[in-house]
Parts: sequence; structure tokens; C-alpha cells
Amino acid sequence: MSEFELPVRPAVLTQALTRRFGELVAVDRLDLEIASGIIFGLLGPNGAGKSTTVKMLTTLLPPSSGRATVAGHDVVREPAAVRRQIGYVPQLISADGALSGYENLLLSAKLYDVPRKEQAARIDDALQFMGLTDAARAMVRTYSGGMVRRLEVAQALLHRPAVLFLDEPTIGLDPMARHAVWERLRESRTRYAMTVLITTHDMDEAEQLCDRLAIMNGGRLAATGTVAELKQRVGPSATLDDVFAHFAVGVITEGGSYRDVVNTRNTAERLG
Amino acid sequence: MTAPEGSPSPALEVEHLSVAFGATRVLDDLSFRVAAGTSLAIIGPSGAGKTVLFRALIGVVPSTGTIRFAAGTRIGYVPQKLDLQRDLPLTGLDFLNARADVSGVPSTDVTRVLNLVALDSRFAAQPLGTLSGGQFQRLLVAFALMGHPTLLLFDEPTAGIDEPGKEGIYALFSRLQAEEGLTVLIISHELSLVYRYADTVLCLSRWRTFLGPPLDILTPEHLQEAYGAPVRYHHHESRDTD
Amino acid sequence: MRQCATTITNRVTPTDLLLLVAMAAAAGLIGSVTVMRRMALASDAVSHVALPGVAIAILLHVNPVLGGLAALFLGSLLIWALEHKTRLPTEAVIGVVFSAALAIGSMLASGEELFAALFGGAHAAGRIELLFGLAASAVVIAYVMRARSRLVIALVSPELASASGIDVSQTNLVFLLMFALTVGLGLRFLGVLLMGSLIIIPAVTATFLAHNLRTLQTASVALAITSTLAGALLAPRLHVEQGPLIIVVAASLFVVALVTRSVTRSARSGNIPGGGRELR
Amino acid sequence: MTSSTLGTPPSGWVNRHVLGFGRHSLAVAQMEIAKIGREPTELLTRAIQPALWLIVFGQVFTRTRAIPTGTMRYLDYLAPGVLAQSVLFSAIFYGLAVIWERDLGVVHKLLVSPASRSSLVFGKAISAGLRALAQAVIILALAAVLGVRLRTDVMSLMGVALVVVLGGALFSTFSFVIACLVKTRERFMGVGQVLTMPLFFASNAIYPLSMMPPWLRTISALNPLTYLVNALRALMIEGGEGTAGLGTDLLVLLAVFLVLVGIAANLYEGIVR
Repeated sequence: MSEFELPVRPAVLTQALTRRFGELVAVDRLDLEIASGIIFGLLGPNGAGKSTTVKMLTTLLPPSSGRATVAGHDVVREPAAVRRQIGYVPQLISADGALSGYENLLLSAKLYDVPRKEQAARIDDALQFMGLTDAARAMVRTYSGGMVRRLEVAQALLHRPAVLFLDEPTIGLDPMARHAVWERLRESRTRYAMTVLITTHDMDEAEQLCDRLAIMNGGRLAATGTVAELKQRVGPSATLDDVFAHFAVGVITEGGSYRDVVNTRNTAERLG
Repeated sequence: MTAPEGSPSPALEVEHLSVAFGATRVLDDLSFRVAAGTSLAIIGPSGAGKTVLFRALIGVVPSTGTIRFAAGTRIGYVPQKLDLQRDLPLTGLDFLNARADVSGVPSTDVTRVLNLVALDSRFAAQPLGTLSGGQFQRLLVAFALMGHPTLLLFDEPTAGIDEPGKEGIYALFSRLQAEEGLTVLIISHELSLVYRYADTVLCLSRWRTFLGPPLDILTPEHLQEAYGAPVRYHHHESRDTD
Repeated sequence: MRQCATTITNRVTPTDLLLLVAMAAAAGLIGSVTVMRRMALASDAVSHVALPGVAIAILLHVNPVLGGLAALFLGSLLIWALEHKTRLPTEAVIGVVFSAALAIGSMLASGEELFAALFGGAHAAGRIELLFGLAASAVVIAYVMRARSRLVIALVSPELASASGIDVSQTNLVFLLMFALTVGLGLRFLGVLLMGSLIIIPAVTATFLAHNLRTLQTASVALAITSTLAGALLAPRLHVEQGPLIIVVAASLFVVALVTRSVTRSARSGNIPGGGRELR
Repeated sequence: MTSSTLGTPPSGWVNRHVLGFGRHSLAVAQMEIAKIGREPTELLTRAIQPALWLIVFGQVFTRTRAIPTGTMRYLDYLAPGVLAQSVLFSAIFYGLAVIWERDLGVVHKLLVSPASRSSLVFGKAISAGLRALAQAVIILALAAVLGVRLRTDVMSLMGVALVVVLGGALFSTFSFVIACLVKTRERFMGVGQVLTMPLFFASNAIYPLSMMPPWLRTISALNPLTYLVNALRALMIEGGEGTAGLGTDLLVLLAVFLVLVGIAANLYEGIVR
């Protein structure tokens, strides 16, 4: 594996990344650098610009200005290369309920050009790793919320992405299911030596899962650091809640469009 | 807030309530009472029948057992799921005025409820789709408050709303309770907020049901039993997370 | 072999115009509610049910509009019952109902009668027809104005509607009947197929322009009347059929609205914030 | 664990673009087809509609000879029209599935994969075409029972199958384009419903062009359904022929289909914004 040099470049790098929707600046000159191999949490209230950032990084949405590279590839100039290097679990449900877990995985394997010889082995491996072997032939619509999420993570990992993006991965899950998803994520990170970027507005998730955090607020970066660093910056006995409150001051306390709420609720309902 | 047990004037009494869909028993012999002017939080894992309980209370789902409301009870209901179409050309005011018209309430009531929930009439004049999560929740509460209800049923009021927004919604309940003397039933997953704002907690699960003040119910043992997994939540007052 | 000679009248009489405007106003109003109510499919199925009624009326030498109306009311009752009382997949049932209606209807009428029933035709309205048309339009308009609040709440959430004391099932039935009456109004001028279009297209166009109930209804009515008047007045000059031209105008307005919206959106590099779409 | 395939695109231009297009289309189509097999009842309920047309309409008009179809029996004339109608109806609401997938989030997943947009659209179109074919089998069987003079040689049957798939693919892609433009289920239902019946009646599916008023004749000449009916008539029926020649019909259908795929591939991305 000598031809395969370990990248020293950051997994994600953005420079003055900006996205406007009409008058609204959803993401405002964002400078972000995410080192390879860590679980990075993008924390912030609804409407802080987290999902917009992820959509730009996953090539779903062109930036209005600024640039971003993911795994060394520019999201605007080399979208195809970026897509090969990333896995994405959107906030909404992306597994197809009318197909079985196995078929969902097979579709991903084929779309990502996983070599035919390796497909079966990788799918079996993924099913086992995610604890879905017994449910592999069942229709996904019969899965519980936690199972759906684990399947989606498995789909996103089949092609061994360099960077995995997860948008609010545990929204609508009950505590037991959340813990299972977190555990799988932590393990897969080590196993595949990849970088994970998650967005969340949940303190627990940020604290338990992430190595580093960036707090976004009104489209801008309010603070970055490890959980401990951030707490220290606020005060000696600060909780992450306090950190959040400190850096997200002055946010419109009621961010998030109606659509967000409906989406979240629909997601919660389908998962739940 | 008065203690719920043995309170002289219950706003709602439920005795031996059962709901079954075919062979599946969703609620089994559930009994509880809610004192007037207090708040009851209903928690529990998915599928424990929380929403079904509400639907049974408003009579959309057939049930057995007794449901007794205090005389003159008017129910305001905010459902969990509102699968609205995108781009619906309806404003918050259209929606509230429609309720005023249907319920025979004078249209001045619209101003009253908007003031109560502290929603600026500028926002109320926008299409429903452009309201923020918190604003839309306030609008739904306003809708439920039209015509002076005495009992408010709230299904997952803060799903998908961020932390500051959640605080705002719960603070609103506290205020409504104090100002309007409302009795409030809330279904929620937000244990830390339940801890701060509810007078009584009803914990539903497939195995057991617990009822009591938050301090007694929201213990790690009870929660583990109900959810089948360790559950943590932040106490805001006491700084110990766990 | 019978060549279908379509008669194109040279002028549109003032009475016809009056009737057309009343019909268009009713169509625009009922359409504005239809597009919000996710009932486009059910309602459109209702309109096709008119065909066998028209055909039977022609066979029996009765006024075809009366036959059409009778079939429309029966059809709406049937669809309402199917939607509320059975657990059958509604779309499948509706599909069957309307194709059966079309097949039977097309079979009974023949030649130019078939084309007239499907696509309508220009003709001078008699006095009774005029009175009936104006009265029915008035009924539809009054109904939408009065029942608007109930309809609005029921469309946002049937559950909230029930909790607010609205009989959702009854509201749906009356709405379907009013829809049927509106289709009946346009049978002569536009025929079964095109009247459905006059109800739906201006209303869908209006959803691109409107942000509240009042503008939606105003725009929908205005678009329906504009299309109808333009179609009726231009048809003799362009020597084409009036009914199809009305729908062509309505469809053109739709395309213009669609294109305008896309252009303004891309010019602003994205969507209108909170335009109902997921942004962040 | 081999890391050798990490993010490496398949080597070679042809392999990456041409074969990649094929592989990805096939993968999408395969999954869609798996879904069809699971809902046989849907295929059957959808077959009721054309069956009604064939039995009620066809039988009566064949007896009364009210529609001038020259030397052809009316039932023979109608059968390809009804087949084309069922192809149209089964495909035209395909866009609803696209909107549904967007509302769920499935589209997001497809769009971040390395598969090209056109291969995704093409795969879905082909699967819709095959769905139409499954229905065509039912209708052909029914037509045979009713005594329609079908051609039964292998070449003709294959030709019919090909044309049915092409027609289903064409109208489903048309529906796809509409879905990307109107974006909401409610508007789609409105527009889709308003289009279907006029497309059907403004074609030569149930009566010959010669019978139509002139304005309707113009519209039907612009209507792809007319070409689908023509092609089917020529391929399916003993002694049947279209009005413009089989080659023209096929060319028109193929050209319209490819143009629509191009448009849909360009619009697809916008649906998640």
C-alpha cells in the first residue's frame, strides 16, 4: 500500500464559504478546517446554516461565493471526485422503504462502483457490523427508527468514504436507539479511519460523540474547539448548555423554518 | 402550583382507560387525574401510546373506561403531526380567522390570542410556510387558545425546535398556566424541560406506568425501566449532568 | 361516413358572455379550494362522470346538461362514499369509476355529439339555461364564501377540524356536490374534459402568485375570467373552437407564471427564503 | 480490508462514462423492478380500466360500425389504442414517486452518489417502461381472449414490447419533468390530471384522425401518444398500419424520449434545493 499516501491535508477545508438565498445569507464567509480522522460536530440552533453547509460540502447546493474542498477536491470544480470520496446520511429518511435492507445496500454498492466481486462480502460485513443481518431480507418500512439509521450509515460506508456527513443523525430516535447509533459511528470511524462530520442541535450528542465542535450562529462560525476547550472558555464549571447559550447569544430564539419543523416531525414520525 | 394528588377540583379524571387496535392493546387500564391549573407531562418511549392517549381524550379514537372532564371544560388541542403542503397560500391570520368564524368567536379574539402567545401580527400575516418553527408553534397554540379553552393538550410541542426555542415554548406554557389558569397536558421527549416545568409526570411504557412529581419519576432507575436503556438528561438547576 | 362538421358561430352574444363570466368566477373559486385540498384527483374524476349522463340524455332527447348534472351528483355521492366508507385504495377506485364513466359515455354518444360532450362547443344559451347558469354560479360562489373557514381548517388538519367541531365528512360531501354543480355549469361551453381544466389550471397558476387566501381566490377568479373572455372573444376571429382556446389561454398563463417564477428564483440565486421549501 | 478502491473511479474513459452510465441505470432500474413484483394487485387494478374500454367500448362499436376505420374491424383498431392508453396512464403519475422520494430524502442520497443524473433518470424511465410492459402483457392476453387479430410472430411481439417500454419511458420522463417543475404533490396532481385525458382524447387512440375536427387533428399531430398508437397498430395487428410509417413513429418517440431525459437530468438537482 505504498502508493497510498496518508493525506496530511485537512479532510474538509472551507474559505469564506457563503450561500445566499435571496436576501438571506444562510452561510456567511465560513472558514472551517477539519482534520482527518476525527468526529467533528457542527452545533447550532435551527437556521444557523448547518444543513446548508453540509449541502454545499456534499455538492447538492452550489456556494454563492468562497470555496470548499473535501478530501482535497474542490466541490465546485470537481464534484464527481468529491462524490466518490464522501458518504452522506441526510436528515430525512434516505433508505428506500419499499426495498429490503439488502437491496438498499446493493443499490448503494452499484451506484458507487464497488467492484462486483467485493459487493456481497462488503454487504454481509456491513449488515453484521450494524447488527442487521437478521433483518436483511425484510422491507425497510418494517424497520424501527434506529435500524433505519444504522442501515443508512451502513449504506454510506460501503464505498469506504474518506469523509462521512451526517445531518442530525439521531433526531426523532428514542434514547436506546440513539446510543446504538452513536456506538456504531464511533466504531466505524476507527475501523475505516475516516473523518465524520455531523450536524446537531443536541448537547448530549455533541458531548458524547464529537472530538471537536464548531458552534455556528446566524451562518457564521461562533467558536471551535474540543468540548473541554469550549467549556473552559466560558467558565470553570460550565456545561455544554452554557457554552451553547454563550456562543449562540443574540440568535433569533426561534430559528428554523416551518419546513424544518415539518421535516423533523415527519422524520421523527417515520423513524418513531 | 398545587399538588395533584387529592386536589379538590380535578380538571380531568381518567379511570381504567383502555384502547385496542384489533388485537394490539395500546393502552391498558390507565388511571390518573389532573388537578385544575396544573401541568402534566407524559413521557415514554416511542410506541408507548402517548399520542393515542390524547386522541382518546378528544374522542377521535374509540376507548373503554371513563374519561371525566370538569364541568364546562373546553379543550384546546395541538396535534403532533401537521402534514401541511408546501407553499400553501394561507397566512396565520387566515387560519385564525377561520377558527373564529367556525367557532362563532368574535374576530377580536384573534388579537387576544396573538398577544397571549406573543406573536407579532406582522408574522401572523405571513404565509404559514414562512414562519419559523417557534412562530408556527405559537400560532398553533394561539389556534388552540381561541375561545378560551380550559384544558390544553399538547403533543410534542418542541420536536425539531432548537434549545433556546424549546425554552421559549415551555416558558409560554408556564405563563399561560399562571395567567389563564389553564390545565396543560404535554407529551414530550425533553426530559430536562419536563423536569423544570411539569407539576406531575406520567411515564408510559410497554411494561409499566409511573405517575408522580418529576423528582420521583425522572430517576435513572425508572427511566431505564421505561426506555429499556440508560437515559441521561441535563438538570439545569443542579449542575450535575448524570 | 360522417364528417364532424363543427359549427363556429360568428359572434358571441352578450348573454353568453354574462354566463361565461359567471361560470368562470364559480370555477375559479371552487378551483382555489380544490388545489389546496388535495382533492384534485377525486374532483376531476367527478367531472368525467358527467359523460354517461350527457350521453343518456342525448339518447332520451332530454337537455344534455340536465343528464350531465344528474350523473355528476350521483358520481360525487359515489366517490364520497368510496372515500369515507370503504378501505379500498381510493385512487384505484376513482380510476375505475371515471374510466367506466368515460367508456360508457363515449359509447352512448357518437360522432360530433361525443366531441361536443368532451370538448364543448359555442352556442347561444336559451333563457332558461341562462337563468339556471346564473343561479347555479351564484350558489357556488355563495357556498365557497360561506364555507371557506370550515374548508380552510379541514384542509390544514382534519383532526384540528374535528376538534373545532367541524363535521369533516359532511364538509367533504357538500364540497364535492358544489364541484359537480360547477362542472355542470360548464358542460355546454367547455365539455367534460375542458371544464375540469378550467377549474384546476387557473387555481394552480394562482398558487404561484398568491401568499394568502384572499389573493389566491382573487387571482384564481381573475385568471379564470380572463382566460374565458379571451378565449370566447378571440375564437371567432381566429376561426377556432371556443372551448379549447379558453383552455389554451389558461394553460399559457400557467406556463408564463411557471417560467416567471423560475426566472425570478434563479435571478436571486436560490429560493425565496422560507418559501415553504427546506433551506437549511 | 482493502482500501485500494477508496474513492478511485473505474479506470478508462469508456468504462467510467459509457459503461458507468449503463451500470448505474441498470442498478436503479433493477431496484425499481423489484418493487413492481411486490405489488401485483396494483398491476391488476390498473388493468381494470383498459379492460373496461376494450370490452364495453370496443364490443359495442364493433357491432354498430359507427366509427369509420376502413377495412379494419373497430375492435382491432381500438386494441392498440387501449394499450397505448394504459401505457400513458401507468407512466404519467410517475412524477408523484419522484416528489415522494424528495420528501423522504431518497433523492438526496441518489444525487450525492457518483452516478450521473442522466443515468439515474434513464434507469427510472426504463423501469417505468418495464412496468408498462407488465401491464401490456395483461392487456394483450385480454385482447387475445376478445378475438383481436393479433400478430403472433416473435418479431412483432418483440417490437410491441420494445415500443411499449419506449412509450412508458417517454411518458414517465415527461411526468418526471413536470414533477421537477411544480415540485409539490398537490400541484402535480392538478396538472397531471388535467393533462392525461386531453392527451388521450386528442390522439388517434379511439377514433381515426379523419373523424376529428381540424383543430383537434393539429393537436393530435403534436401528441406523442398518436405516434405510440401508430407504432403499436402497425406492429400488433394483422394488417394494421399507422398513418405515418413505422420508422417515423419510432424516430419521433425516441427523439422525444431522449430530449425529455436531457431536460429531466438537468432539472433533477433543483428538486432538493
